[in-house]
Amino acid sequence: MDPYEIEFIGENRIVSIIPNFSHDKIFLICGEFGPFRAGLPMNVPLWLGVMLKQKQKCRIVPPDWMDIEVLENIKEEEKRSRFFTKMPNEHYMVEAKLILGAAAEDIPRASEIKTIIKDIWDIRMSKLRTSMDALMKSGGNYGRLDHLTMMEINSVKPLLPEAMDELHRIKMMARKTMPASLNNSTFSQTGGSQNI
Amino acid sequence: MDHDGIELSDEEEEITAQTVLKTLQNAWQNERLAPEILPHQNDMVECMLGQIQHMERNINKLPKTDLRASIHKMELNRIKFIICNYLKTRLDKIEKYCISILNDEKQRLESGTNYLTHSEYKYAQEYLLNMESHLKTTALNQVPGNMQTFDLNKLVIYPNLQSHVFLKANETVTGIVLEDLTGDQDEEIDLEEGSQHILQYKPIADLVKNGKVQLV
Amino acid sequence: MFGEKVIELLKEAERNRDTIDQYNDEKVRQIIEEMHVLFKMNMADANATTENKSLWTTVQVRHSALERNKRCLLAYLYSRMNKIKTLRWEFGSVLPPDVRELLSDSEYEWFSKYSTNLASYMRSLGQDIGYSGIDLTENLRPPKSLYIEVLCLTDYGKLELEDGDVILLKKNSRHFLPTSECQTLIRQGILKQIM
Amino acid sequence: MGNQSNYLSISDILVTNEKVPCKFLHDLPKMGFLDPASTEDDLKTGTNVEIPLWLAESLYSRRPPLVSVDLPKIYKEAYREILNADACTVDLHKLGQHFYELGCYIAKHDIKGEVGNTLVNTFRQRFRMILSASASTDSISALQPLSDTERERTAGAASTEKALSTWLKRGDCPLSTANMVASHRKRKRAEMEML
Repeated sequence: MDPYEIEFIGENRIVSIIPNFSHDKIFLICGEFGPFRAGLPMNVPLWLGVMLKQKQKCRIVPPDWMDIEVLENIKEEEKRSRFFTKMPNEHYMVEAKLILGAAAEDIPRASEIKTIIKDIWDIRMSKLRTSMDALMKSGGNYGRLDHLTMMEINSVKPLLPEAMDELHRIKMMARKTMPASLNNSTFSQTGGSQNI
Repeated sequence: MDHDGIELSDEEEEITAQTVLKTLQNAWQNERLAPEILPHQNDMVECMLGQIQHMERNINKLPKTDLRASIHKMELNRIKFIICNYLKTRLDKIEKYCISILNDEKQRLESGTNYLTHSEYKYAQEYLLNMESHLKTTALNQVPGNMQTFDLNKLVIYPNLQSHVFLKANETVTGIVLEDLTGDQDEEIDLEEGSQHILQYKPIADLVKNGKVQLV
Repeated sequence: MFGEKVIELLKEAERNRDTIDQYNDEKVRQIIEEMHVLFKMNMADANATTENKSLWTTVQVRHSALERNKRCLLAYLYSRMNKIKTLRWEFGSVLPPDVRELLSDSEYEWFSKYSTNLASYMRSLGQDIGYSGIDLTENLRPPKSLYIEVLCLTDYGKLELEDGDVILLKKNSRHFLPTSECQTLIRQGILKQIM
Repeated sequence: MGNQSNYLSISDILVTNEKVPCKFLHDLPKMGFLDPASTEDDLKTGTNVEIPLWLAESLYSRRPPLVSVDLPKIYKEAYREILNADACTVDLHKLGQHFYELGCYIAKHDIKGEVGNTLVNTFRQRFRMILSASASTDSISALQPLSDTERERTAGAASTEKALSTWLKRGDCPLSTANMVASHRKRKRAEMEML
């Protein structure tokens, strides 16, 4: 999948907005949202929040975790831990990118927040590279990856799964002396005149 | 524009459009990430198409500049993307693994556990016929007599079920056996609810099909 | 050495993965010719095996070479078939003349059959619930906005929109259009999205 | 079996086209041309000659085998020792473009059964070369010592990396011309300019 497809999946997450208009409930296929009351917070899917923001119909309420102090803690924890720590949100990078992209003015200290999130992302990405190498060295047939978000998992495709596939293939061949699977295998077994 | 509770022909209980959409989205994601073709979800697709149709009629009644109209249109575009991409992904697999899918499907049809929809099955058969006729006219009919056979057993391409996939467990499943190729000790692992893993597709193929795990 | 021409053909196909080259009629003909020569030699030698037993192995070696040539030839055609499929998805059911030219006659026939099969599959989608089909060559990217600004790259002509409006697409003209109605033209390189 | 070794796979055909050293165990009438050093019609027992793997396999699989297959030098003990000590120092592009794929086929001709382990060790050790090459700024020199599939894998990783960084930097992704359409346009333009 490409990053925009992962983003698409992440866009279904619910965020809180404050509309500047009033309207009845709206019945979408993915659920009902509203009623919209000007000035009162309400929940909508991220894609809708961004769309309304672009039309200047709302402010986006910063998610709880989009806060310098919370993020500093996450960053420290991520640095300290050998493993991947649990992120506040399964699509944190998608949410950060979309909200900070469309509604930076709604988020206090947006540019600092952006930097910290990018730092966390970078720490995790470099951890990911180290763990890939470790995984291939240790056994290369299985790995547990708790707390990695979908975007992060996607960043090791196709490299990691393909390398594991290839290693498996080599092991298979190395284990048993494989039968000739070249273009003439049926012929070589029968070898009778009917083939000529 | 209320449309809660759609009835699916063969289901006894009513399920909401919201649930159908969620199911379809998971099916799309699995189809994209699984090496083999998965059982079709035609009920879900048709149900969503019905919803889209219904919604489009309603949108047309709204003034063009109405905010609601844009919101609904955007949602419909999102759903159309899932449906198109899902069906296209299946077509790609049907073309690539045509011979092996048709072989498997013939057996599944006998037991009534078909993976392809009727249209997909027809498409696959026609695709293979076209392929045969093209290879015959261009090459096989012109080579020496004993080289002319269109040999399905050689031309067949199988999906690589040994390929590695990422998954998240929707519920706890114990005792997944991982083959150990270098030693003789097969390893057994448990998939706890919410945990994520990378491993071979084959031992978890059934779990994908019955929804106990989600590919990611 | 056996089967060398056919390898050149395959290397050629591998080199340009994003384009399709002219069908190499001449080389295909030579390869088939080579196969007939090998076959004739085998017929002659197979008849002589009663006097000279060791000729039998020679016959078998040539047979392997024949199989090898067949495999390579089919692989060449098959890799082109895959590219021709892509042409259908990207250019649509009508190919520009300069692309059409690159296919052999029977490849073009395969293209048409593929296109027909695909069209009838797409038409069947949703038929049970009153749809007239779904075009799977659309909606290929996750949707982002309902309207986009586009620049027209060629003199295309008139385009009728779903709401009945007709617009004229000429080179370098700019338009603000519903995404759903111009995505195919963008993929075909007639329009370009301006960000 | 995976996709790599299917009948129609061009990459498998190219791998099986690699030459391997063989010794002929029987006379082969009229096959003298297989030995470039010989002017005789027939190929004599005991001749050592390099032939493509597909042919070698077919001759080897006869009962009794018509050839014995020797290991290409990269799989022999001297190189195995180097590879097992530090596989990352070896230039596989120069010494074995299809190192792993050919190795999988050739492993059974290694009486000691050590080629298999060397392949596994080499693959594991060199994985980090792919990792660093895909992130390297000096990609040309990082790519140089890699085998064909290692290069392909690096290219795959680099394109994921690129897609991700584009996504991180940019807002929405503009819809774009389909790949083959764009490549054909480009080629056509280049051809026009040459006229």
